[in-house]
Formats: sequence, C-alpha cells, structure tokens
Amino acid sequence: MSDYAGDFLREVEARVEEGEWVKMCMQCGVCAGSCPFGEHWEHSPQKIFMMIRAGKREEVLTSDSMWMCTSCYNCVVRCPRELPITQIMHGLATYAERLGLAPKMQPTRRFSLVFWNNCTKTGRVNELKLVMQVYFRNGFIAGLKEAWNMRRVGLGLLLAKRMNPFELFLPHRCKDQKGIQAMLKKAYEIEDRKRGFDS
Amino acid sequence: MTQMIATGETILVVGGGISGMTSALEAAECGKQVVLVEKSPTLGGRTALLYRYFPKLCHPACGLEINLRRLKGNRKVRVLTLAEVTKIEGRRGDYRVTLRIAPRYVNENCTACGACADAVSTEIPNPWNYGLNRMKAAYLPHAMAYPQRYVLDPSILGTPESEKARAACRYGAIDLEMNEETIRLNAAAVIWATGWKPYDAAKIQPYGYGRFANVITSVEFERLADPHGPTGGRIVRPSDGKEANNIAFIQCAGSRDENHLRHCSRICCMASLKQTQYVREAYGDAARSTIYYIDIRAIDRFEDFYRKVQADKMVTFVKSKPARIDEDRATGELTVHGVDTEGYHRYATAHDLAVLAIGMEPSVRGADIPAEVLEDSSGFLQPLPAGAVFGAGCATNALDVNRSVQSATAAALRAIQVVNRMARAES
Amino acid sequence: MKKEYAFYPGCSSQLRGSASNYLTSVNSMCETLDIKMTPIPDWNCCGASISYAGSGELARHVMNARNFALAETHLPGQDVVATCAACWLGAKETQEKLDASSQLLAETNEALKQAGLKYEAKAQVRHMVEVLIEDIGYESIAKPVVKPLEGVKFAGYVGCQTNRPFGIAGESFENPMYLDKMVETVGGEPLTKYEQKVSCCGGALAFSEPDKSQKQIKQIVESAYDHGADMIVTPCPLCQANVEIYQSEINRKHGTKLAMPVAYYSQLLAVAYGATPKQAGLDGHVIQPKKLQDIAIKVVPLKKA
Amino acid sequence: MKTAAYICGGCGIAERLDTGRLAKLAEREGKINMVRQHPFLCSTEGVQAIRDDIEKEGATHVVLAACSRRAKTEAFHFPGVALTRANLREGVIWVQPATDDARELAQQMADDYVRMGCAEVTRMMVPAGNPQTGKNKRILVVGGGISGLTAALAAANAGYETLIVERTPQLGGWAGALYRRIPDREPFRDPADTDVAALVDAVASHPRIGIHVGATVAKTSGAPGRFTATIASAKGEIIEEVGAIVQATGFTPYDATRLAEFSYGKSPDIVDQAGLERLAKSADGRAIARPSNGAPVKTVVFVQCAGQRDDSGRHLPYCSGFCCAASIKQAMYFKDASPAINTVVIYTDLRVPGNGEDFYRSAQAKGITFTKGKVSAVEPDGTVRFRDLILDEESAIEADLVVLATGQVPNSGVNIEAPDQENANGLKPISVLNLDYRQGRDLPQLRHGFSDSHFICFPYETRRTGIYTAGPVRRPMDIAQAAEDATGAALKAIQAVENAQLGRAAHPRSGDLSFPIVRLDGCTQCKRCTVECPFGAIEEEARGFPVFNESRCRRCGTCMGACPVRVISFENYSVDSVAAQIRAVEVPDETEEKPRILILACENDALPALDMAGMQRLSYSAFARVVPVRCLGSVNVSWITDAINAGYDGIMLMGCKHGDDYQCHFVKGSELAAYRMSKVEDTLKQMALERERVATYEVAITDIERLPRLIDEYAKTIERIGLSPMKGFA
Repeated sequence: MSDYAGDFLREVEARVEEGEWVKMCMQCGVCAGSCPFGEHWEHSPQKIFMMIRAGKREEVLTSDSMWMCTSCYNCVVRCPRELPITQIMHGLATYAERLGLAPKMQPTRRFSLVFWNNCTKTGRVNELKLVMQVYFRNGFIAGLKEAWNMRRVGLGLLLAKRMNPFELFLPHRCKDQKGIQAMLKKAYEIEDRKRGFDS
Repeated sequence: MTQMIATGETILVVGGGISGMTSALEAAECGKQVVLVEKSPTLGGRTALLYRYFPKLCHPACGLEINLRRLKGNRKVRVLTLAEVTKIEGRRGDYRVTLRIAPRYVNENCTACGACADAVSTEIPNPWNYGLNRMKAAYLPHAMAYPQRYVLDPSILGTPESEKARAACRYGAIDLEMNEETIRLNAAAVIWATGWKPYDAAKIQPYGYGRFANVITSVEFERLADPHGPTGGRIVRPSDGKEANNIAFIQCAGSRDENHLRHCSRICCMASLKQTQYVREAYGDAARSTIYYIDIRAIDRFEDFYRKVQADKMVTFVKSKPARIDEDRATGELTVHGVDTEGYHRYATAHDLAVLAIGMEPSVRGADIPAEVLEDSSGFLQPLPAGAVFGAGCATNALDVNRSVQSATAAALRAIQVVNRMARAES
Repeated sequence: MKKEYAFYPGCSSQLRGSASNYLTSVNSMCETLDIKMTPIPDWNCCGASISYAGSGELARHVMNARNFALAETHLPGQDVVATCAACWLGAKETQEKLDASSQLLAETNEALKQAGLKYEAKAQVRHMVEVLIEDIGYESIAKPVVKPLEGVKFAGYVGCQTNRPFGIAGESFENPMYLDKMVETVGGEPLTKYEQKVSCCGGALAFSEPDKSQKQIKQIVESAYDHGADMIVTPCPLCQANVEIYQSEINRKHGTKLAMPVAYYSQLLAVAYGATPKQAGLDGHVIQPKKLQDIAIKVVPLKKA
Repeated sequence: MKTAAYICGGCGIAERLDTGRLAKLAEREGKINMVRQHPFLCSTEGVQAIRDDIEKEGATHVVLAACSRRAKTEAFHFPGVALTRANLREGVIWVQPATDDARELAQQMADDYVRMGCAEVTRMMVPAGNPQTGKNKRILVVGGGISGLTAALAAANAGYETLIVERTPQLGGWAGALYRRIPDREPFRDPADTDVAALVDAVASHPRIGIHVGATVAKTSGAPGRFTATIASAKGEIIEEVGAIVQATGFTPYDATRLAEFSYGKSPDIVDQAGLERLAKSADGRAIARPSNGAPVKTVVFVQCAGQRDDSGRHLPYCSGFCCAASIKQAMYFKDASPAINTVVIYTDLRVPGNGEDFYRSAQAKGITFTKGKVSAVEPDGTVRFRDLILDEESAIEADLVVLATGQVPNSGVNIEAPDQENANGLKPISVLNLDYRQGRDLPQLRHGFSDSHFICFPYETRRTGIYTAGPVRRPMDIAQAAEDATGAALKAIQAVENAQLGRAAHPRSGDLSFPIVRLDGCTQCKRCTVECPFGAIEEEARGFPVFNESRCRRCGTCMGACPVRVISFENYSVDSVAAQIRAVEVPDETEEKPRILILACENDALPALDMAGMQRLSYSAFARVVPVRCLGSVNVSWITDAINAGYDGIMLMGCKHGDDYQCHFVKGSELAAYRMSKVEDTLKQMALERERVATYEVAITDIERLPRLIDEYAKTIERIGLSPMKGFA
C-alpha cells in the first residue's frame, strides 16, 4: 500500500535534475514502449513517475531501472507532454547514487562513475585506462578473464591503431588540469548548496 | 467584378458543412436573408463522407437529405459553391465581403444526366474518398451532391477531353470559357463555419502513415466501410486487398500531444468505438478490434455505447499510447509495439490494419478574417463581443455533430440579434 | 571565402583515440571542401551522457562551458563544431540550458572563475553534418567528387544522438534522410528502406551491458545484410565502434558470420574526393571496408572540368 | 381548376419512351386541359413556357412528367400552383435496361406514372395556410439558471419579449452557487469568474424581460403563437400569454447519501462537489478548512464518477461530462490557496475534451496529482480505499477532506410513459410544465430521464412543437455548453413563433403550409388520431371529437394514417389523393402475367435511396409502382385494401428504422405503420390471401444497392405465390 502524500514527489522536484517535470506525466506509456532496453526495465519511466507520486521512495531509488537508460532519447522525442525523460532518469540515478541507495554492483552505475573520474582526472578520457578499469572492476583474475574474452576486440583495435598502449604512460590530458579540478570542486559546492545536500 | 445584391440585413455563412447549412437554414427559417458560401463544388462537408454516426449508427445522408429539402424549399438562402471569402472589411452590422468564385465549367443548364462523365476518360484522385480511388475528370462529387450539377476538373481544360465533354452535352451546360469571378456583397453579420481537417498523419512518424500501406486514418476508414466508398464497403488492406479483420484503432493520433495538436479532438474515441462495430458488421465473430487509448472519452449518454462495445468479446481495450508500428516488408502485416500501462505489460501485437484516430485541426486559417476574431492556442475561433463575425461548429472547438449543430443554431441567433438591432435602429 | 570553425574533436576522435580515423577522414574531407577547422585550445571532455552518476548537473555544464569560454577567447565568432554525437549533444544541451537560465549561467561562471574563465553565452554549437548540409550544401559536396562510389550499397545508420533529441534541421526523428542523400551525392547507392536507421546500439552501455547491447547491434548488422548492404555508414564514433568491433563477439556467442564494415560519412566523402586509404582513415578498421579501399586504390580519378 | 401536363423528352426520355403516347394519355385518361411536350423542360424556355401557361392561360394544377421531385427544384419552382411530378427519369428510364425488349415494360411504367400524376394533381389544392395562427411572439423561459438566463437574454436581445419563471426565490441556479467556473476561453489555466451576477443584472435590467421568482407553471395550454401559462406563486395565480416555451429546468445533483460505500453523511469532511463549492464560497480565496473542526486541510482527495458510469443498476449509468473539469477546478481552489496542500484526483478516464486538455495540464503544473484508480470505499475517517490501476495494487490515502464527484439528475418533470416512476434520486417527480395535453403533462423523455429528442443532426427536433429544452435537462452538460444550447433553443423558440404566425410547419417539413383538416361529421370519436400523434398536437373535446392544434402539428400525417373512417386529410396530401394514384395504375388481367407491385415509400429516406439507385443506373422490376408518402405513419390501411381490390399482387412499405435508435423523422411513424400492418395480416387471412402480399421494410437512405435487390426478390416472391386472385373484381 502506498500513500499519495506527495512528500517524495516534492523531494524529487527539489533534488533531482528536471524533477519538476515528473508531475506532468499523463501515463500514456509511450516512453515505456519506446526504450530499446525497455524489456530490461523492472519499472518503466512512466511507472516510475507514478511510483514517485505514490511515495514509493525506497523502491524507486534502489531500483536499477534508471540505470538501463542508453541515452537514446526516443522517449523524449515521442513524449506527448515533452518530458525530458532521459535527463530525469539520469537525475534519479544520480540522486540515488548521492544517497548511496543505488545498487552497488549495477554495471552501468560503476561504468558511469569510472568514466567521470577518468575524464575529469586529466580533463580528457583515457580510453585504455577506462577499458582496464571496466575489466578489472571485479578484481584482477576476473579482469584477466574478461580481457581474454575480449582479446579479439582489443587486438582489432590495437591493429587498427585505435587503441594505444602508450596511453598508460603518456595519456591524453588537458594542460590546465588544476583549473579544471578547481572549477569542478566549485561546481559541486554550488550544486550541493542548491539541492540542499550541504545541510 | 460583379456586385451581388445583398442587403445590409443579409447574414453571410461561410462553409457548407452541417454547421454552415444549419446556421443558414435556422436563420432563413426565422425569415432572414442568407448567403451560404462553400469552397468545394457541393454542400454537405465532412459529415457527408462518414458512413455512420455514433451512437445511433444511423446515416449522415439521412439528415443531409432533410437539410437539402429545407434548402430547396427556402428561397431566402442563396447558395454559392466553389466560393471562397478573400476579404472582410467593415464592422458589426456593416461588413463588405469579397468572394472569389472558381469556375465550375458547367452552368445551370446541367441536368446531371452524366453524359459528360461517360464521354471523358481522364481520371483524377477522388477527394471525396480521400484519394483512395480515382474518378472521372467530369464528375458529380457524390450521390447526395448539391447543387446536383456536374463539375469539370480544371486539369482537363484545354485538352481534347474537355472538348469531348462539351460535345457530349446536349443542353449547352458545359462552358469552357467560364472564368474566375470576384463578387462583393454586404452583410450585417458573418458566421464562420469552415469546420475542420484531419491532422496530417504523416507527421506522426512512429506510426508510419505514408510509409506503410496498411496504416490509414479514421476518416479514410469511414470510406472503406461505406458501401459507396472505394471498396464498395469491403474492409480490406490497401496493400493487397486482403480482408482486414484484425484491426488496431490507435487513439490520440495527433491529439493531446505537444508535438502535434495540443487539444483533445473529442470525437475520436467515439469514432473508434463506432468503427469497431463496422468491423463486426463486416466479419461477425471473426472481427477483432483492439483500441489503444489513454482515456476513453465517451461523454454523457455516449457511455451507453462504450458499455455496449466493452461487452463485445471481440473488442479489446489497451490503455497505452503505442510507441511505434513496424511493417513486415514481405507480408505487409503490421506489429504495434508498446506497453499497457495498467500494470505494465509489454506488447508487440500483429494487426492487418492500423486505423489512426486522427485529430481535428480547425480549418479557419487562410481567409482574411477581421481583427475582431481571435484564435486560441489550437487555432479555434474565439470571437470578441465587439464584432459580428461568429464562429459555428468545429471552427470554434473540437465538437461532435450534435454539439456542432447546437453551436451553429446559437450562431444563427447571434447573427439575427445583429440584423434585428439594425432593423430596429432603422425603423 | 574559407569557412572557419572552432573544432571540438572530443576524446574518441582525437589523435590516437578510438575514432582517430574519423578525425583523419574529416581533416581530409575538410581540406577538399576548403573548411578550416581549428581545434579549441586545451579543450576538455564533455562528460558524455554516461557520466551522470558522478557529474550531477552543474559540473557537466561547467565542463562544456569551459570549452565555450576557450572558444570565445581564442576563436571569437566561430561556431563550435563537434564531430562526435555525444560531444555535440552534451555541448548543445549545455548551450541551450545556459541560454535559457541566467541563474544556471551565473552558477556556471562562478565555477569557471576558478579556472580563470568566463563564458559570455555566445556559443553556437553545431555538428559537422550541419556544417556540410547547411553551410556547404549537397551541390558543393558533389562538386569535388572524382571517384563516385558507384555500385556500393550503403545502409545509412544514423543512430541516436546525432538524431535525437536535437537532430538535423528539417529531418525527421524516425526516418532522417540526410545520410542517404549524402551517399547519393557521392555516387553511392543508399538503402533508404533500411529500418534500423535510428535504433540504438546500446551506446555507452556496450561496456556495462554487453549482452543487451550486442542484441541491438546484431539486429542493426543483420538488417543491413537483409537489405543487401556492402557496408554501414554512420556519423557517430560510438555507433561506429560498437557496431564494428563487437561483431566478432557476436559471432563468437551466436555462431554468426557477421563481417559488415562500418564507415564514416567523412570517409565516403574523402574517398570520393580521391583521398588515399590512409588519408581517408581506411586503415583504422577492424573489419576492412573492402569496396571503399578498392575505389581508393584502383579507381582512376575522373578529370574534373 | 385548370390542369396542365408537361412531358419532358430530355435526358434520354424521348429516346427511351414514346412521349407522344404519354401526352395523349395525359389528355385522354388524365383529363388534363393543357398537355405539352418539351425536349428540355428545365431549360429557360421550357420553364418560361410553363410560367406563361400559369400566368396567361391560368393553369392552376401542373403535372411535370420529367425527372424526380428531388431534381431541378430551382427551375421547377411555381408558387401558387398545385404541382406534382411524374418521375420518368430516376423512376423509369434510369432503372430499366436500355434494350428493345425492355422498352414496352418501361413504357407501361411511364404510362402509369403519368396516369398517377394526373390523378393526384386533380385531387390536390394549394394549401391556404393555417387559419388559426397564433400571433403571440413572447417567449416563456422556465428556469432561471445559466441556461434560462442565457436563453431569455438571447431572445430579448433579438427583440423578443421574454418572461422568466424561476422556482426558487432568486435567479442564478447552480452556477450562482459556484465559487468559480471552468474556463471556456484562453487561457484555459485557472478557474474563472462565473459572471452570474453580471448575467442576472443584464436580465433583470432588460426592458423586454419579465421575471417571476418563487413561481412555477401550474398549467400550460394552447399551441405555438398562442400558449396560455398559469403562473403560480405565493402571490397567487396569474395568466400569461406566450408564443413559445424554453424549458431550462436544469438538474439536481445525484443524492450522495445513496452512496453508502462512500460514507457520505457519516462525516462532515466527506462532501459532494456542490458542498465543496459552498465551502469555497465561504473561504473566498483563503485556504478551505475542514468542516468538522475548522483545521486546515492537508490532504484532499477527489473521487471521480461517484455514483456514475455505474453498471450495477444502483446508480447513474451515464457520465455527466462536466465532473472531471469541475474536480480539476476545485482541486485548484486548494493548490492556488496553498501549494503545500496535497491534492489527489482519482479517476478511471479523465474526460476533458477540447482545450480542457490545457486545463488538465495546468492542474498538473500546479502539482495536483492524478491517479488512475477505482475507489472501492471511503471510510468515515476519510481513508479512501482504491485499486491503483497503474501500479496494479490495492491502495489507500488518508484524506482529511474527500470530495465526491456526483452526477446530474435532470429536472425533467414527469415521465409521461410512466407517470408514477421515481427519478434517479428516488423522488416522485412533480410536473414542470403541467401541459393540459392529453398526451401527458411534460415533455417526452428519451433516455435516463433526460428530455431530449433526435439528438444528432437535429438536437432541437422537439416532440412538443414550440417547446424546447435547453441545458442539463436535455443531457448532462457544463456551463459553457448549457449557454450554447440555451442560445440555440432561444432561436428555435423564435422560429416557432414566427412560423406559427404564418401558419407554417416547423422542422422537418419546414415551411409546409398544409395542415390536417378533419371532417367531423364522419368522425366516430375513436381517438386513434389523438393517441397516435407523435407530437401531441391533437386534443379531445368533451364528446371525444379531435381538436387539432395546427401549429403544434408537424404535418407527418400519422393521424391521417390512423383514421379508420378516412376523415382526416391535407389539402395537398390525402387518403383520396393517394388512393387515386393507386387506382390510376392500369392493372393487367391475370392472362398477361404482369404483376403489379405497389411501393409506398417514405419520402425522407426510401424515396431518395430509390432515386440514387436510378442515378447509379441500378435496375429493378418494371412491375413496381412507387408512391411517395410523407411518412409511413401516414399510410392508411384503406390504401392497402384499395390496392388489393384493384388487383395489385403485392405491396411493399418502405420506412425508416424504429425502436431505441429510431431514424424516423416523425419519431413514431414507421413504428406505427409496422404495428398497423401486423393487423393487416388478419385481414389478408380472412380474404384468403397470402401474408406475403403485404411486406414492411426498414430501410435507410444509403440502401442504394439494397432496395433494387429487395424489389426484385419481392417480385420473385410474387412469382412464387402467383398473381393475386383479386384481379378484375374492382
């Protein structure tokens, strides 16, 4: 049983990117049917919007459905109410992550974090590191196995000069890395303040 | 430029559909002078292209016959077909209206004997069947057409075809020298009853209208079901002429959608409910209809009809706005993809035919209507109290026939108020 | 007059990046079309769509705004042009958000200040494809063609992010035609009925959800075969990578024999303009685009009047 | 009387038929004074020739043997003469094959149609118009709510004297009790002012509007143009003369106490929409407090379709249409006062057509939550239990205020078919109009107690001429639609008084000047005409003789069809004029083996369908002879006996669909005909004739292919059962 007290809806509106759009959904379901990974969503976007209104906080934030979004924007362009569904799904995932409620082993969650750290470290993505980080996320042995499985792919890229072993030693990087770090630090500060995470 | 005799007490009605005819007749039967202009060659409008009305499943032609008889018996209404308003100047009680009359190339001598159509061989797409079939380039729009007078399609003008037509007519009815005319007239009030047009279904890309032969609109489906339509009433697939007895009816095709029409077109739910009964009429227990909807808007007494259709075992309701339609290139079979939001059930359902319950777009734009008329965010007319240009029927809102006629009758009185006030002022 | 743009290559399309051959072909194409692309000095990653879990909202915008600010100072008045779909989408989204909200702009600048930068909100973000269609035009694209890609059948795979939510002006989300038109313009045969045109390859989830993504990729490739394609052509580096490199994986898992080359529109243009395989980045493929290579090597260029 | 007949040779008639023979026939058998042939009768010259004969030669009765009466009506327009058409084109040459062997039979058809035309015209008179015209043009409006006020103001602004009778002490009705109304124009975003006060002022200060409040209509008698209404109030009774009536008596909310499952009445914090409006009015923009304890409302829940769309048979089966938008509006009362108030609307289908969609969007933007669900119970403590149809689970909300969206029950007075029947609120209705019509005190009800009539093409096709319903008494509706409806009804009332004054018929025979004339000396006071008149036009005086109220009459002829002694007739349409046509047909004797099939075809649907069959060149049996009738209701059984005695072999009656979804333009005509024909069967038995000899069909105007088929099948039937044994007796 749910309560439609609306507290969670208000929370989402205040703290989730584009959260103020959730209330505009009219439950037509076009988003649910438009998603290429739709079958893998435990709860479809439109259902998640209803769950938010119904105050199902835990169920929503611990769900791995949002992490299924491939950012294809099919739902966004078809939504008759013009909801930015992709951004809302990302926003919910981010929020769940901030609260530590996101499913820890969710592969996309982990890739997302790895990617962000990777690209903000030097200002540019280090693709080789990225791949390694992804493969070795579950420890060395598992990583070796996965890398072995993917050897064709890796080899192909090497041969095609599209993956460069030297990345490990002299990676792509921005000159003003200090500036980037400082500006990002500030950005987090501002957002925390705005979304009330500092309190 | 012809000056038409119309007194300052004349009421001009623009649009010869059921709303315009109603306004014109109701005003005339109160003793007022009326000029009724219609841009096509015949009165009757869009309802004349429907097979049946909901919820009685009676035939639009029946009411049209009565209205035509009222019209034939009433000398106070002057009907101008192939006529369009190009300008309205002046103010309440004193408008000067300019009309453009396109040539029909057939004069009042025509007896509708059909000899010209027999003589001509050129065929053109038939707009009264939404182009689903072709007709002779010398034609009577449909059996109920009024005036009952043939039309020559301009495309055959200057070709031997038009000469054949002229030669075939023994009554000198065919006049190839006819030219476009401009007419000026005075009117105390104007009733704008230009109705609606189906939203361009090709713009609703995920449903593949225009790309897939077996995706059609609800108005086209009316023609398919009509014994006088392109298939003689056989409900078949445009792709291969095979029986279509497993049909998807997709609601809100264009309506209730920020990407298309922002408003709800009101009639589409009832139209689809009605059309499921066409399928049943045609295929009995083999008829399978599925209605994909967001909300079923069967308002007031229409709920009875909704309940009746719900009781039909062969009609399924799915609360879902379908995401997309796929076509099997080999068989032309369609698959409708989406999610039933009542409990979150994913579906991919095969259908012979998909009927898009197409939205209503007001056809008010184009003419030079004076500033005293506004349009709402959907383009429906919103007259201002100051003026005497009144909207009627679907030019003012998404309405069904019954409500259009009420609106048209009300508009007639608003016009009469203006005329009578002028008269009182004079006397 | 030479057309000049502030170039935002993005991480994958930079030298030694996974899409470096995209960059190579773009450079060659631009040279022929007399387009000057000046990389934004010290440009940084856009964060792509996938970084959301870590980035949050503002940090993402700040990353993009930094590039804009750099472009404003070093390449004033030039449109910011991206070749990567994700870069384009991310940057364009930031541009629109900051244009729409003065508050967000203020917050962004507050952060940029830390890097000694200020964004004046003058950026115009565009995709290379937009430049070709709108600034150059199909006619001018056709002019330099010396090796029409005759007899080569291309399945135009537009993918997601070059198409949605922004898309190319005048094109439809479900059935964009520009890629087919480009193929036609350089003398190739577009398979206009190819229905996987805009389906999703899994994007970044090709890494995190390989099986789910490879299911998508399998459809994309198989449908190209169904339509008799010689190769797939795409405007997106991630689409290119995913659809090309995972075919071996799919073969391994499903016993299929997929070997469908996937090229960039820029490679088609470059080859048609007479570029060598190397100039056109044809050496950067896991599955060799044989027919393109043949044209690049064997076909004798027409003498243009 | 000077008769003239014109035989047209155009459209192939001359090629296919011997027009000379037709002309002779009209002269010799038809006894027509002037007979002329013309190659192209509808041409300017042709028409001029006819006009000359009328003006110079004094022709008074004209037969046009040419095309259908539905064709060329602009050309063949001769006011002041009795006119009939013999349909040689659509009726003969277009439905008969153009072959030599078909020629003679087609000719015989044409001969008969000319005979019939001549026979009919000599029995027609130009209608003089109704002598009893009522001259009163004042309009009585019963009901002082939005509908009534709008109707009165609309009529008054058109220059007509108007009189309002309102039951309660003040004007305004339900709308007057509202805090705000649903917006009806851009922007469709917020609740709008009702503007009722302004409307009431405009009405009260209008020089042409009279007002009786706290008054009811104790008695209504008369007819359009001459109604007499007795207005009863505390001040006593007064008599008002009026010309037409608009009944705008509105609705009563469905009695929420009948919704035990929703605990209405068990807690002051469970209200219906009307109750919520009272709360909103007193709060006047401030936050609405809980009625029970005055505490601020934290959570309010709106229950849609409360006691509506009900298939259990216990509540209203229909949807009242306005309630979704009304709940949205009321939910806004809360959100606009304080966004913190948790506002939930539980619905199954949200029904906000047109730009109501914008209003819905606006509500969502304001933070109102919409939940698709079915409410099973509302507990007295405010707990709302429902099935969440999206999340597919049982759910509940603890509300401190619950609003039940109940429906509209029409104030339509007494159901004349079941005068003692209770209405949906379980009350025994009291009459609104107290008509002294023998057919009942109020307007007939169509469905669910609403006083409506044909409700698609002709929403104002009332069954009591000169009395028009407007607003929720006719069908459930909101303010905007009620105002539109009322304006339309006002026009019809105005039309009724104008027509009455000129003695003209109202829709569907608009402008018809003919009216029923009864020869009382022959009348047997059987009362069938009074009972069967679908429009309640006929009264009975003390001795039981019929009293015709012509301007109530719609000229369908049902009375004429009902009369067993054939004393009712119209000047241009009578038992005799049709009987004469039937007799005029030359019936070959049995040796010729040429049957004759009489087709009595409703002129509204069957006749056009036969015409269009001709236009499409579909052929049917050459033995058929079609006689158009105003309505099957006007078919007098004597015509059947006439036909049988004359030796016809079969008779087909073609009328409109009857029953619930009737399509008969005179409501009951085709139904009555079917009933009468069932009686004819016995007569046939007595005469030892096969029952097949008389067949009744429900046809539609679109049966263009079907009718020829029916006729041919019937011809086969006749072939099977053989020619009539009655030939040669007449």
